[in-house]
Amino acid sequence: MSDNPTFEPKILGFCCNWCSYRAADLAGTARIKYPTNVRIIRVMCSGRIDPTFVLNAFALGADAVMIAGCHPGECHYVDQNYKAMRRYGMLKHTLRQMGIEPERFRLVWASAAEGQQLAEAITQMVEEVRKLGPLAWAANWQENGQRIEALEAIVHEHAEAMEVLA
Amino acid sequence: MKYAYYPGCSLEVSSAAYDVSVRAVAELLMIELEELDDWNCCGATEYFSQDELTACSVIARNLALVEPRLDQLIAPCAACYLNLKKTDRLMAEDAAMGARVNECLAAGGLSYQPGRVRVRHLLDVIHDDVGESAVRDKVVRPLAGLRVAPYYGCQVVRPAAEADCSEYPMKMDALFTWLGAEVVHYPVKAHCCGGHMTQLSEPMAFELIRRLLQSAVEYEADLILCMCPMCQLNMDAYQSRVNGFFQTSFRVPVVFFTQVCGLALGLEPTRLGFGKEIVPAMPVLEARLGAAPAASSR
Amino acid sequence: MIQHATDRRGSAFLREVIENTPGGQRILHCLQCGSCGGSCPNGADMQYTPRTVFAMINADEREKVLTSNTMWCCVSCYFCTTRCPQKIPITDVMYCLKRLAIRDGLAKDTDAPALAKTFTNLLDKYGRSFELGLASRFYLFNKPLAMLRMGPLGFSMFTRGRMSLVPKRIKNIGQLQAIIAKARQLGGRS
Amino acid sequence: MAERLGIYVCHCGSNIAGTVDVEEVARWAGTTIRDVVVSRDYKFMCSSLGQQMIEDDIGQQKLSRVVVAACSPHLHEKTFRRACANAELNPYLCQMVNLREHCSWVSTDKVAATAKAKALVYAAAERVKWQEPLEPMPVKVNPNTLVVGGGIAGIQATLELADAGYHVYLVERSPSIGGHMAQFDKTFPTLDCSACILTPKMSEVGQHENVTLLTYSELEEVSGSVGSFKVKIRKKARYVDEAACTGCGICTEKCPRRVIDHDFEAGLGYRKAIYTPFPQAVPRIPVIDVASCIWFDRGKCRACEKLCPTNAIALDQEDKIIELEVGNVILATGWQLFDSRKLPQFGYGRLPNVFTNMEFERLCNAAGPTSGKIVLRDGKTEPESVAILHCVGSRDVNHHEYCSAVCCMAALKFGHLVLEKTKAQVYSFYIDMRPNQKGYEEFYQRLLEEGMHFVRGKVAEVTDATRQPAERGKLIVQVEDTLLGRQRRIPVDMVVLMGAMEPQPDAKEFGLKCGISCSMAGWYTERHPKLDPVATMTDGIFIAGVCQGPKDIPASVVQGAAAAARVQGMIAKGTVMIEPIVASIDEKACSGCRICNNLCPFSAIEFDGEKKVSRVITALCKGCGTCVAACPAGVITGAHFNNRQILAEIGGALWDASPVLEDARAGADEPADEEAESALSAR
Repeated sequence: MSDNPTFEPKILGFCCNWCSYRAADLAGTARIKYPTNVRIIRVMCSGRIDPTFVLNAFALGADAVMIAGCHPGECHYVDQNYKAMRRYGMLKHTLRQMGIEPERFRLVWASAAEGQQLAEAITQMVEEVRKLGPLAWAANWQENGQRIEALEAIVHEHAEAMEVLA
Repeated sequence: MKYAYYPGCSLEVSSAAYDVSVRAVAELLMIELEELDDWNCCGATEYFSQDELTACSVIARNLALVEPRLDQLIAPCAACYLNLKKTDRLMAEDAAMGARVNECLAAGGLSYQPGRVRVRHLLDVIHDDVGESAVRDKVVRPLAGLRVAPYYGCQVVRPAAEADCSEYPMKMDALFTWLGAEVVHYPVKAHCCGGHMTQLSEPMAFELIRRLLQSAVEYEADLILCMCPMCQLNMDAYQSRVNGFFQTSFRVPVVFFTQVCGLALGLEPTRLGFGKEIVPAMPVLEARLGAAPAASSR
Repeated sequence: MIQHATDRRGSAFLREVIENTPGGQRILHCLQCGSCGGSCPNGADMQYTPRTVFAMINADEREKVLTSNTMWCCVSCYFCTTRCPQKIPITDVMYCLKRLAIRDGLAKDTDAPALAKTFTNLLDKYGRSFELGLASRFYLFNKPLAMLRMGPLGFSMFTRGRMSLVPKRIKNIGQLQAIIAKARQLGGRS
Repeated sequence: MAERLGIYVCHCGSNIAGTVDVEEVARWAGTTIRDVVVSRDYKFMCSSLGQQMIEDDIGQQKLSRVVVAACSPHLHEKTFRRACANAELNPYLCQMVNLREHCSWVSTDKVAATAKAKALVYAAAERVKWQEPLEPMPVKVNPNTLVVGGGIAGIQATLELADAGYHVYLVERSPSIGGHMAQFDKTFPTLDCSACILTPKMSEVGQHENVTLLTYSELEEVSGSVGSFKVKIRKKARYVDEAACTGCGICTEKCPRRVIDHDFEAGLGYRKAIYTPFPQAVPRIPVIDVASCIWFDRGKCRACEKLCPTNAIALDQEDKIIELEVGNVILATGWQLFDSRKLPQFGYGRLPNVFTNMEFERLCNAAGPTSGKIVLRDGKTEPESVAILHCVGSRDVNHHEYCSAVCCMAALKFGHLVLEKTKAQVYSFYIDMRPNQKGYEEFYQRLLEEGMHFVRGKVAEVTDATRQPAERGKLIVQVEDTLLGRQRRIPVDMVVLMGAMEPQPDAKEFGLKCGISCSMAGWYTERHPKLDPVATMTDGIFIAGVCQGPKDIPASVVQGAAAAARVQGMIAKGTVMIEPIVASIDEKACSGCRICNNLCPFSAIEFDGEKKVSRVITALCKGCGTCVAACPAGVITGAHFNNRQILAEIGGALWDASPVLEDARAGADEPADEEAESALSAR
C-alpha cells in the first residue's frame, strides 16, 4: 500500500462499440472531466474480451484494467455481455491467486447515455488504484511472498469460481 | 410486534393525554412499546437553528440508546419523529457528518450506525403494520355519526413523504373510516399550525391557526384529530386567544387521534386522558356517540 | 465543481451558504420559479420570499439577507422543500441562514434566537425541555408584558395538569453533557 | 517486411490543440514509433486540404498504413477511409485515434493529456501494422419499408415513401392511425383545425396503393440488418373480419355495453364495447374491446354478430403473427401524457374541476364530448375564470428535467380558445415563456392583446380551502407572482394542467428490439444530435417525431419527411456496403468441440456433421467476436478485431508502462527507439 499522491497509475480500459465507448464519447462532448490515467481500447462487444487481453495488459505493466459494456439485457448483440460477466467472475478469482488486488480489475456497465456515470467510475477506480500503488506485476509477481499461500488457496477458490460460472 | 418507544418531552406533561392514549391503544392493537431508557429531548427546531452538529449529536444519543434487539422506533410527536429521521438520514447521506456525530457520541461512550433504526410514526404503524382487518376486528364502539377532521400537520409527512403522502395524506382518514367515523374532506390537513410562532409572533401564528379552525368549521367537523403535541397545543390552548384576536367564536375540540381511536376500541374516556383539553371534547362526543356503555367498555 | 461554480458567480456568500447546508449545492439550480414563495404559509409576512433570497445570495447580498426576517418567518413546514422542482433543501437553507445570523449577531427584530437559546440551555441542563421554565424564562427576559397576557392560558393549562412546576432531569445527564461538550468543541456547521 | 506508417494529428481548431500539445505528439511519434515515415499535425484533418495531404503522402511516401489522431471514429472514420481509398490504399488499413472525445475534452492538465495522447497514438500505430485489407460486403436493399407508429410523424414518413413509389408497411398499435393529433381541436399558431388538416392525410394512407396498413398490431421482433431486416408483427384479434366489414357502424350502434373512453376521449366521453375510436378513424373497421364486451365477460349477447349485415363479426378470431422482409425501419412511436396525480398539490383526481391538457383538448373539440363547449365537470356550467398551469411534470427534477417544448404554445392556444368561446378570465402561470418558432412569438403577442393574464410563477398549490368569503366554492390557485415578489391567491373555476410529454412506457424494451438506445430521459438516441437527427447508431433504423424528444407538429412532420428521405436514399443506392467485421473459422484447425455453436445469439455458427467442424454463416454473423474469445483452440478469427491487432494495441497503449522500461525511463524522459522496441518485445 502506498498513498504516494504523485503516483499516476496506468489503467487500460476495454469499451464495447455500442454502449460504453459511446458513453466515453458522450463524456467528451459533454466536457465532463476525469483523470487521464485510463487508455481506452475499442472492441465490438464486451463478449470479445479474451482473458488473455487482461493478463497481457497486467504483464505489460498496467496497474489496473477496466472492462465496460452495455447494461445486462441491453447488449447490442442480445446477451453477449453476460458472457463477459461470467469470464470476468472467473478471471477475478484467478487474478487474486496471482496476488492482484480485486480493486485492480473492474467490470462496469454504461449505456450510451451514461457518460457521467462512466466518468465517475473511472475517477473512482483511479483513486482506489492510486491508494494501492504501482503493481509492476510482471516484475513483482515472481518474488511475490504470498505466492505459496496463493497457490494453496487456488484449489478451493477455483471451486468457488466454478460455482460463479454454474 | 415490538417497537422501541420515544415519548418526547411534551408527552410527559403538557400532552400527557397523548401519551396515555398512545400506550392504551397500542396495547389493544398488540403493538408492544418499550420505552427508551433515559431518552433525552430532541431539541425541537431550536438546536438546528444554532448548531447542526450539536443538534444531530443530541438526537443521535436517542438512536444510539435503542437496544440492539429492536430495529424500529416509534415517536408520536411530529417534531421528534422528524428530528430522529432527519438525523439518521443526514448521518447516512453525509458520511463525514456521520463520522463527526459518532465522534461526539463516543465522548458519551455511545455509537450509532446510520440506518440501523427505522423511525416510525404510530399512525403509519397502525395503518401499515396492524392493518385494516385487525383494526376493524377490535372496534367495539363504532364512531358512527361522528364527523372528524383528520389533521396531519407538517413534520410527519414532510420532507420525506415516507409515513404518508406529503400533500394530501390519507392514512388517518382510512383509520377513522375503519373505526366507523365520518371523515370530512379537510383540505388543510397537511398545512402548518404555526409551530413555535405562537411564542414569537402571535399575529402570524394566530392567522395560521385560524385557517385550520375555519376550514374544520366550514366542513362541519365535530372535532379535529391531531398527531402532534405542538399542533394540539396551538389549536386548543390558543383557540380562545385566536377568537379574541379575530373576533371569531370558534369552539372546536382538538384532541389526539389516539384518544378517539381508543374510544372506538371501547376504552374508558378517563383512561384516554380526556378532560385535559382546553376546549372540552366530551360533550360533542357524548352527543354523537351517547355516554360510554360501561358494559362493552374496558 | 461547486467551488468552480461559486467562483464563477463571484459570490462568497453563495459558497458560504452552500458549504453550510447539507445538499446546498442544489441552490445553483434555482430557476426562480417561486414555488417556494407560493407554498410558504408565512410567505406574505416575509421581507423577501425564499426565491428572492436565492437571487440575493447569488448577488452576494449577505448583510441584507442575514438582517432580513425571511428565515425567522420559517416554521419548518417543509412545503417549499417537497415542492421545489430543483430539489433545493430550502428549509435547511433557512436553518443555515438562521445559524449564520445568530453567529454573526445580525438577527434583527425577532426573539427567535433568544427562544432558541433559552430552550437549548434548559436542554443542556436537564436533558429534557421544561415548558413552564421555558415560558417563564423566555417571556420574563424577552416580553414581560406578553407574560401577563399568557397568564390565563398558563393557568388553564396548569389546572388541567398540563404544566409541571419542577423540571425533570435525565439520569445520565453527564453523558449527554459530555456529548454536547464534544460537539461544541468540534464545532458544527454554522 | 516493414510497414510504412503515416501519422496525422489533428488540432481540431483548439478542441484538441487546446489541451493536447499536438505538435509535440506528432514530432514524438515521428521519432519514437517504429516504421513511421511521416508524422504531421494539421489544423483540421477532416478538411479537404487535410484529406488531400494524407492522399498525397500515401502516393508520394508509399504509405502502407495510416493513423489519424482526431475525433471519435463514429464521427470521421468514414471520411478518412474514403481518403485512403482515393489514394488506392485499402480503407481498412486506416486507424483512428480518439484524441478529442477521449482525451482533450475530458482533461484539463495539458502535460498529462499529452502523455495520454502519445499512448493512444502509439496503440493505434502498433495495431494498424497488423490490420488487413478488407472488402465491405454488399447487401441488396429491400425497397420495402416498415414504419412503426401511425401518428403524424409516421403518417408523413409513410406518404413520402409511398408517393415516391415504394411500398410501406405502417404498423399502428391502436385501432386507428392519427395519433394524438387526431384528438386535438386547433393547432397553434395558425389555429387551423387539427382534423381538417390531418384526416385527408389519414385517408390517403388508408387508400394508398403502396401502403399496407396494419392497425391494432404491434412489432414483436426485428432480426437481420440494414437492407434486409426480417420483422415479426402481431396482428391483434379485432374480432371483426376486415375483408367483410364495410364500416357501416350498426354493430357499434346496437352494442348494449357503454364504457368510459379513457383513450381517445381522455375519460370525458363514452364508447361502446365494439367501437371505432372516432368518426374519421382509418380504417373504419371497429374492434371489440374484450375487457368490456358482455360476450367475452359472461358468454351472452352477440348482438353485434346477429345484426351485422355482412356477417363480419368473428368472435373466434385469434392474434396473427405476420412476417415481413423490409430494407429499412422508421420508428415514430410517439409519447404518452404525464400522470398529473403524481403532483397531488394540484389536486387532479381529487378536485373535480382540475383538468389535464388532453382532457381540455377534448373539451374544446367540436367533435368532443361537449361538442366544443368549455364547461366544468358537471357538463353544463361555463367557467368564469380559468387557470392554466405550465410545466406540470416538466422542468422538475422530481419528474422530468427536460422542457416539454410544446406546452407554452398549447397554453396560449387554450387561452385563446377560452377567450373566444367564453366570457371567462384566463390566467397563464409560467416559469419562462418559450414561444420560439416561426410565428410563435407573434401568437404570444396576440394573446397579450386578447387579454390573457400572465403570472410568472410556478403554482404552489390548487386548493378548495378558503380564507375569505370571496373564495367560497372556487378553486384557489396559490402562487408567488415572481415579478411582484409577492404571494397571490387567485380564485378560479377551472384549472388546466399542462402535463409533460413522456416517453412511451415500453420505449426502452422496444428500442432494444431494434438495437437502438435511449437517452437518460428515455427518448431514442439519434446518431448525431445536430448533424444526423433521424438516423440511429444502427444502420437502417431511423427515428422520427416525439419518440426522439419532445416536439410539436411541424417539427414532427419535418422529421417524418427527413427519415423518409434518408430511406429513399438507401433504396436508390440499391445496395449498401456493410462492415466486413465478421468471424471466420479455420476449418483445418477446428477440433469440432462445438463450444462456439451455442454462444451465438444469431445462430450464425453451424456444425458440419460430415467434416466435424464448425462454420460461420457470414450473412448472419454480426461480428461481436464472442466466439473468437471463446474458442479454446484459438482458430476463430474476428476480422478487423483479431487477437494480433488487439494485443498489439494493448502493447502500444502501455508503451511507457512496461516494467522493462522502468529504469530506462528514469534516465531519459524521452525513450529512444530500441527502448520502445523492447517494450513491445515484452509481448
